[in-house]
Amino acid sequence: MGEVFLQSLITGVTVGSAYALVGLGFAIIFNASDVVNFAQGEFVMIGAMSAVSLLAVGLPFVVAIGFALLITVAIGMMLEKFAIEPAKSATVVSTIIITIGASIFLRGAALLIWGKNFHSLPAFSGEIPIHLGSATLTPQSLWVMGVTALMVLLVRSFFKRTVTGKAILACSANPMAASLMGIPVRRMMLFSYGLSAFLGGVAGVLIAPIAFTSYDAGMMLGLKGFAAAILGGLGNPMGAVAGGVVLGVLESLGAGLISSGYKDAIAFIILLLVLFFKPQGLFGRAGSDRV
Amino acid sequence: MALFLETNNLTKTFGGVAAIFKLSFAMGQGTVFSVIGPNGAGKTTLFNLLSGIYRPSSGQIHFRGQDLVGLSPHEISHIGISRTFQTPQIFFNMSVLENCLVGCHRHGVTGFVAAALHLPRAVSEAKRMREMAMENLAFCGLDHLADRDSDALPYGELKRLELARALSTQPRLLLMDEPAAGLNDSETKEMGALISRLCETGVSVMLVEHNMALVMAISHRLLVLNHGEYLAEGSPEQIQSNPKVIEAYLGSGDESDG
Amino acid sequence: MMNNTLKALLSGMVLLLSCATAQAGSEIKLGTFLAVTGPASFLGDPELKTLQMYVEKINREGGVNGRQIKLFHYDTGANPKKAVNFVKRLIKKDRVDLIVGGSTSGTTMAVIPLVEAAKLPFISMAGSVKIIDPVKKWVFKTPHTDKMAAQKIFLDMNKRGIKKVGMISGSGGFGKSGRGQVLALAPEYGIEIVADESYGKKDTDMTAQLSKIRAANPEAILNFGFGSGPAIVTKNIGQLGITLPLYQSHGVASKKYIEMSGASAEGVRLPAASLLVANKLPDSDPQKKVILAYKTAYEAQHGAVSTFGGHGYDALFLAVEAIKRAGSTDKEAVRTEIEKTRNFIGAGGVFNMSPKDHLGLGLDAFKMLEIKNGDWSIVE
Amino acid sequence: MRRYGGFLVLVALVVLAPIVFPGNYFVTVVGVTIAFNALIAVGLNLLMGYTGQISLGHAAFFGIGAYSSGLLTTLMGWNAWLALLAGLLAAWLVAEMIARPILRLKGHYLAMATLGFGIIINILMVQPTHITGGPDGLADIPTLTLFGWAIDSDIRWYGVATGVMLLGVWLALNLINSRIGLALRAVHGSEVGAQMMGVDIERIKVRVFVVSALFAALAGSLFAHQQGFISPDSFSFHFSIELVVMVVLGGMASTYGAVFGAAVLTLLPETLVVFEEYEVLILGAIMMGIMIFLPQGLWVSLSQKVKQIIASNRSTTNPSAIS
Repeated sequence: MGEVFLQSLITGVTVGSAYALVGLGFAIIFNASDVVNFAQGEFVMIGAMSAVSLLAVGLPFVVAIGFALLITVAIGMMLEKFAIEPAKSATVVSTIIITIGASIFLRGAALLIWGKNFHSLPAFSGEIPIHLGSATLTPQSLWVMGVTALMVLLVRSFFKRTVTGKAILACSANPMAASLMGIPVRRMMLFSYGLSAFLGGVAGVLIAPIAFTSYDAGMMLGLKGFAAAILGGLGNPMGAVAGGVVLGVLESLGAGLISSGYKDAIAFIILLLVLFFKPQGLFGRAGSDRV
Repeated sequence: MALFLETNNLTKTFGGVAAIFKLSFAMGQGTVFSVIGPNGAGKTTLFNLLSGIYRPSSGQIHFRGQDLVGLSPHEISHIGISRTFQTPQIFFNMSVLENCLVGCHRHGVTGFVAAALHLPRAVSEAKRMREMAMENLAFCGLDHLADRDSDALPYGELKRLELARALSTQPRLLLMDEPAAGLNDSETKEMGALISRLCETGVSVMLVEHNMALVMAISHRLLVLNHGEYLAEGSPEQIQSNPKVIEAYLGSGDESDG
Repeated sequence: MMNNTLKALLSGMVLLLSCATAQAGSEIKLGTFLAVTGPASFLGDPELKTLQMYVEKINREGGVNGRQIKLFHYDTGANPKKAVNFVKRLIKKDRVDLIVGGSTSGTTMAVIPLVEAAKLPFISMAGSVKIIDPVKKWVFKTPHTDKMAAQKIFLDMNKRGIKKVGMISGSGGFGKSGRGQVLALAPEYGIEIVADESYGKKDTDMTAQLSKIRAANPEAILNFGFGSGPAIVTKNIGQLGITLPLYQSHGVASKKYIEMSGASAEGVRLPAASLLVANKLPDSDPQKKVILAYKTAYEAQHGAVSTFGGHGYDALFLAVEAIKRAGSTDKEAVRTEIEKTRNFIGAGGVFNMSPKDHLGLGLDAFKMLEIKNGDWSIVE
Repeated sequence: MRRYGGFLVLVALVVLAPIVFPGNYFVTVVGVTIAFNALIAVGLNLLMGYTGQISLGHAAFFGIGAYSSGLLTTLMGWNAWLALLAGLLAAWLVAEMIARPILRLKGHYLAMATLGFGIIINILMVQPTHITGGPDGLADIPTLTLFGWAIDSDIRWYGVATGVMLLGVWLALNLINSRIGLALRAVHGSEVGAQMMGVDIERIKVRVFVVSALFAALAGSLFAHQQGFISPDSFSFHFSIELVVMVVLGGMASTYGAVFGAAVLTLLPETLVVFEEYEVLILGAIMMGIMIFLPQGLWVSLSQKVKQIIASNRSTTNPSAIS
């Protein structure tokens, strides 16, 4: 059983890293605009699919990935510009519908552009597994974990240390005051969507060599990312990262140790229990109801 | 005979900081009782404790002999305490009359089944409530606006609407949090007159208000809080001449309204 | 005034309608509902392309019994609820003469009561054995059943002396149904299922399940599923360094699977129709000519052929042949003729229908294939 | 009387449709689906539109109704009506059990929790294959009989489905125009305000959640008998989303809007089939477009327009009519 446990843990952290990146994207957009962006998963798909296409055209690997991420960022910004901004005063439910509409739209567009086939990217540095006792992990898993950790650190110091990062935080805390202080709120929003899309794209490129990609690959990852963001406490970027890893490990351990058929149910039951007993998520700040 | 409203060593802390500390006071029936104090004195916290939105960290609240601690806001409403808010908590998705009708909620018994089946008793109850709500709107001078959408009302009328709505619960005690905030001079006068008339009809009023002219004009008794603690209590005249109170107000330094 | 306009309009409509019905007599209305998009699009997509390609070809060459075929198609997205309404639409609105289609077992099972009630011949392209067992008067199907696949796999295991099998299956309809057959049939072949794991539709990694299977010490691993799942399973097995023989089902019978799985696919065995190995068949094989023709025609237009498109080919031509023999589109006559199909050489095998067998394929319709050097090869 | 004018129009539409278009596919077949969807949407609207509590998991209750009916009639041989009642009871129990903890959550947390609940219920339909038939579904569910009269044709189902739908609309209208309805809307307007008015918000949220679950379960039971076959795909996350879209598309807090939204969203894919592969793209574009440009929803926005036009007509033709 120890072997199964270790292997499940490794798998869980790998998959969880991808959830974490998607969840981080959720948190950034939520922080900037109070919108839960259900199209976040589509960024993952677009990043991966663009990379596949560009690679097929004959671009060198790194260049292809670079351009794929650029495309994803552009689409993220377009989403803000053409769908979120015009609906400025929309309620929670309306924005949920808008972003779900956007995700369906992007999926439809991907279907037309890329067709229905599964695609894969080559692993970044070969497929020779690394042995850890009786368990193994692929070099790609290391890439996933490593790049995720790097992204998380970069995002963290971005918000802590750069002027732009602080400006975005100010916009989320109080957009009115921020705009009075001369912060271009609109541009900051655009930037946030671009950043989220970028993280989604990175997740897509990282995970594609492991899990393949297709026009409808974004949906499930989007849901898991949302769950990660909620589990960690919405609006808490580092919480979302932790939530993603926790979710991945839960699923994987559920599959390895309890029942693979019910692993998603197990993950969601635990998520519900967390919400019931800690309604602000694991790492969320308890909001005080001021009247 | 039990006192109308009294608190005993009432304390509320947030993360170790006491917003209200060992507060004991009593309020008599049929009076306008004002709670004043510098910003951060704990006035709104006190209201939230009395109306059941917060649960005290320790201490007791008794209303007409009944312990209020642990009751939820709607239960406290059923006992006969209602309140208005600093920023009006109007149901902006409803008309003026409908807002008031919600105030009548506690007088009704119609449940889901009777309502859905449109039973005769539900119909007659609705009619009765409508009359009651209209009366209260008239009392606050809003009856001509009954069918307006509430989100179309100017601020002064929203304040009165919230009062009319609170009256529809037929409270014995009405907690009013800054009823004059945001009102101009003539509106403030009207509001003061309204509160006085209200008190004459037998509703006791507890008031938190920054407009001292209004407070002094209509209050029977005042309670002064400072940093969540009891500072002084007495008639408007006594309080105005109380050196401790003057010091608290002047010494607090930041009297900017918030 | 108003009345007159209305009357004119109405009479115009009646006229139009009668024209439409008169014309309807001259063309054969073929209805189909396929999962062209959604999770089973890799089934529905080649099926529809095959149907469209051959309907056009038949029409170009003069039609069936001199009548053109008109294809009515709706995309179910593999959703049974949609399938029910679309089949009602085919029956009531489009008034089709017969129906082929239903890429997935779910959509097929959902519409069976409708076609039975409408007394309309229906040839399904879905895998589950439940569709034709027990036999339903109006329902036929073309693909090999999951039961046959399980049997074929077990026979091969028996030959290799494998007794303990670890199973992993997809949680979709195909995987679940296959899993049921495997569990039910294993004892007959003296095989013990020592592990029974599953994975979800969009899962990205199955190493947790596989290491659990490994811990159960099987002699082979069997995977029932389609889509990206089996490819991930195959890769993960390679990654975990598991060297046990791996069996896949006919659900992965397309080149895409080999491409996606990479090196780990070497040595994987699966039962599949001859279509995949058309070039490698001996010339004596009766199917060879038919399959090669289909393969060439399909690949000229749409890229690599899969056995799923073949199910569409078989359904269409079973129907066409039956209409030819019946000399009309009379429903009862067509149904009887489909049931009388003998020695029909299709993409999936040689069909011999009977009132007791509405599939008409034997186990020999399956070839046991092994992946060698990135290509299919026939296991003798 | 004025209050029910709209209802009479709806009844007239429902009754006249099959008379004007006898045997029309869009009336007798799609109409039944519309009626079921409308019934669920009207119930969900009580929760979402009026009370302001989002649910991304209502397909689960639809499924609980359907599977209760399906399983009890096929496996246990129960009478279909008894099974239907059992389905309602099951939905009631489940709703009652989860409502209290779930409805303590707000906004996106509530969305996530209901979504998770829906997914869990769906997994419970997929996994125990030996009971539920798994993803292949449950077949041979008998149809309903009413006073010895089998409901076995499209037009009969049209009658039953639309009849139940109209009953649901009538109940919802009554509820909304009552003391309870006011309290529900008050919760939406300001929870703390509603509490101070003596509304037990926790209890009333649970009640309305249960009511909306019962609407969905009733539709589910009827759906199972009408289709004769059910499978988990019909009760997935996607359907939950569709239901929310129906409510929002029509216009939140409008019962007719919910019916309208259900009709539009059911008819849309039927009419979009001609666009084939563009269908998905167009559906997404329509959802975004309506929410961006008509945030009140189609029905509410349109009916406001119509009212404005009528009002301006009146004011030009008969100025004295304004009081």
